[in-house]
Amino acid sequence: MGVMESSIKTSEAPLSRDDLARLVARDIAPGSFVNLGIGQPTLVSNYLTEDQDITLHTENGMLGMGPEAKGDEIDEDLINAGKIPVTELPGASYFHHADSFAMMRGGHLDICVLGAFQVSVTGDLANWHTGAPGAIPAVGGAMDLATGAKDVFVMMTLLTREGASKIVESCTYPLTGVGCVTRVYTDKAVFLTGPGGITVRETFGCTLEELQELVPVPLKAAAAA
Amino acid sequence: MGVMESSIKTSEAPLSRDDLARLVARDIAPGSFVNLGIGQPTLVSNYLTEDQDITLHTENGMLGMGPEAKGDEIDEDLINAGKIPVTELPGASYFHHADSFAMMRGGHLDICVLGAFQVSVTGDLANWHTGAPGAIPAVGGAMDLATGAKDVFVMMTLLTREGASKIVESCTYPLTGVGCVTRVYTDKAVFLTGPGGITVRETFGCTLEELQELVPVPLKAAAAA
Amino acid sequence: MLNFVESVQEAVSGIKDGSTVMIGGFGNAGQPFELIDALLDCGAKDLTVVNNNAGQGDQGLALLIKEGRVRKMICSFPRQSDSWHFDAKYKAGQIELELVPQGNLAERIRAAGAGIGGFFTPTGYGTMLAEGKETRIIDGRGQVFETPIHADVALIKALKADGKGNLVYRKTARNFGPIMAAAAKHTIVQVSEIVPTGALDPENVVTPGIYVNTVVRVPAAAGNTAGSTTGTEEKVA
Amino acid sequence: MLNFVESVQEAVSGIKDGSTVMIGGFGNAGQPFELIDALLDCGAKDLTVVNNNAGQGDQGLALLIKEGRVRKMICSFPRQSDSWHFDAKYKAGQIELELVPQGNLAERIRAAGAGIGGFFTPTGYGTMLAEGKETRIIDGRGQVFETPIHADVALIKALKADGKGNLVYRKTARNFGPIMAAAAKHTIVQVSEIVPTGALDPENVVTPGIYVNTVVRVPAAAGNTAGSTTGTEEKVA
Repeated sequence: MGVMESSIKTSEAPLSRDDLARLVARDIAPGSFVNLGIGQPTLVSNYLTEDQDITLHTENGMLGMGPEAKGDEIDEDLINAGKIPVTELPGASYFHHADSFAMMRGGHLDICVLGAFQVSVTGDLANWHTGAPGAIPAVGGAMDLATGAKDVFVMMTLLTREGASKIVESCTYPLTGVGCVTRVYTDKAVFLTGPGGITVRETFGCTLEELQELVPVPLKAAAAA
Repeated sequence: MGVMESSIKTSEAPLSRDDLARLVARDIAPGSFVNLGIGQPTLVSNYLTEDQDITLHTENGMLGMGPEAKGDEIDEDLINAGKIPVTELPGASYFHHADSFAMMRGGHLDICVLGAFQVSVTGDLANWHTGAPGAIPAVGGAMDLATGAKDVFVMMTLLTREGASKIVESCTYPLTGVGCVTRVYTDKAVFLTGPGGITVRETFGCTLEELQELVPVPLKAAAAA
Repeated sequence: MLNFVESVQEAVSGIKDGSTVMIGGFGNAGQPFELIDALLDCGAKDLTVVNNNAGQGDQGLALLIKEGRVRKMICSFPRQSDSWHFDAKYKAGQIELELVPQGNLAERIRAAGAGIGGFFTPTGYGTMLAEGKETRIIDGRGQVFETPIHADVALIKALKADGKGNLVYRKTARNFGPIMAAAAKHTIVQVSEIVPTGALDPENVVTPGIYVNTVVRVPAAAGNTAGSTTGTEEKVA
Repeated sequence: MLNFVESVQEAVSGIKDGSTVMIGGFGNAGQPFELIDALLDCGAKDLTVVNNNAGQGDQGLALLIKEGRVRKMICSFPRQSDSWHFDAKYKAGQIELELVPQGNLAERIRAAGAGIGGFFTPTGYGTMLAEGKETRIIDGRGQVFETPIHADVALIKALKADGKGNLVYRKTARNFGPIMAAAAKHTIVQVSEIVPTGALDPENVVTPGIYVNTVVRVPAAAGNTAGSTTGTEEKVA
């Protein structure tokens, strides 16, 4: 398992959840239409700037979603996919569920950001079901987002609580989508997936060699952008 | 080819186009959603009464279509499927083409009324194309209406200009739909089609025996309603 | 035929044992709670219910499930922090679950209303939710064949109806309402307000009255936003 | 990315030879005449055009066909009393025709925008328009497999756009606009009016700006209803 060293960017320390959210936000191209998954991905919205002019989609039927509603703003008819009350920005629109998912499935969203249990070297995603005996499966819109968005960004810690890598040769959890992930943002590194396998764009608080010790698939540095 | 005589209704003379339209209008159940095809079927709208509360659909994206627009009412953005300017009634709604045809194809229209070249004993309809060499085919919404409406009424003269019956054993013109016609209104008789073949509900200006002379398929009187 | 009725009890009185019932709503937005309560009261059983979730807390659909009226759930997200009634029935083997990705759920409901016999979609390809289903490669992508979901009855909530049964909704409470109205043989709608025919702009009608059979007015409860907004859908972080 | 441009010439300048171009409109309602004229002027050729008809009289699409720019028409109703340019090209074998029942045309366009790989429909079953197509019996009804129609470019007309590209239409001029906007890689819209972002009620937006790439304002000509209403679609009486 050889590591090709190169001059990729690194930082002093692993990224906090907020730092990671800030990084993802910075990487979203101006004018994009974006769906942020429930949980950690939702943090990204805190770091989007007005200049970026990002339009947020929520799969329960809205484009132009604003920040979480507070106090008097709370309206039970205006919630996001996580069922949290949100607000409406100027230029918003509402539509029914089939139109909303047609938007996702028809390839119109530029980016969706999702959490994950595992991502494989070929970009397979597992994020909906542990497959444990007795676990009640629930999928929501995860498969539609994973399959439909132009780019699928994953945000997760690199390691499980037990220290196992979530970047794997082949997913052991049930799949959400096949070959759909384009980037993986973790606390220790940003990975790019593509036809040439998985590459490392930058590392946080570790060298590529140290990262390779943690990840059971061959890593190489991404070609400079 | 035996004819079962019975006490079906008859009239003194064949029906005029307007009388036929009046008869079709009278047969439409109150509260129905109806699409009237281009040409002779359009006449039916002249004889619908307010009491009937019929809602007219036009496949270019409207429910609640009113009468033809005249003078100042003419608006180039408000036309019917025949591209004739029409008016809007209170309670109308507009929708796009996929929603409009979903309405037709999903079985939501109670009745459509269409013209025809031929109708077969099993309810096959031919009304869109002569199939003549060199003829440019054009189908519009005919197949969607024929296949989608709960009831398909045909309005036509019984005979071609050459005196051939348009009720046939099997259509020689290209089909619009298979087994879709439920009733045929002609100047000489009203025919019902169904699993038991074709039956005659009433005749106009002829007896069932005289009608049988004109039509090359075995006729019998419909069971009294 | 369109009917305006005086009570939710009357609205649901025709629902028979063994029916497939679609219920609108996503979270509390658009949930026809009063119609669901009436369905509980009317006693219909052996139901197949189509909803995005499988009930929450001790209200609405969760109670229908608790009382054993639901034979089968078709939904995308049954497991929530407060879906204890479904969880218990499921673990006891007393309820059948057809788990459907949310976009397939929406598209299959839409297909039923639009007269589509079935369609191919990339969603779910290569996953356990496509096991046993027909697949094919179209333009280089694996796709799964999905079939329409028809229903006997839809229970939905809208903001306003006019005299023709035309409906408008409010914000994200629109969600499944329009497609369920089209997919069911009989659509029952609870609205906050009934307005005269002609009062809705024809450009803005969302559900044309052709899809509506029974309308009942249920005034919006004042201040019922309290407790309605517990975020309970949990995904991986 | 959304662009507001100053002229119809600029709006269509990126259309390449060999493109598939969807053109909205049914009759004159919703026809983006000025965009079509600009397409004629820009010289793009070898086009596949998707429209309900195949041009009428001596204007718009009819002129594109006359000038030999259209290699293939995908439409439901090419033959009209004044479709002489199409008729001549067709009879001379100089244009290809894919004739599609109007509902299949609409549903196939919708399928492209919605990411559907194909669908089964009863429309056309047992007719010459289903010849050579896959069929199957579903729930006792014969059905035909139909595939999505994608496009490189859509040219459509709406009433108003806001700063986000959200669109509203007017009466039956809505027709193919919303589904073509979703089915094309690049959607170009001519509108009568551009309004500030926030001026359109989010409940009433028909085409969300996500489907719109280029907007150009073309003021509605005063009194251009004259001569626009010749009923020319002829079916059997």
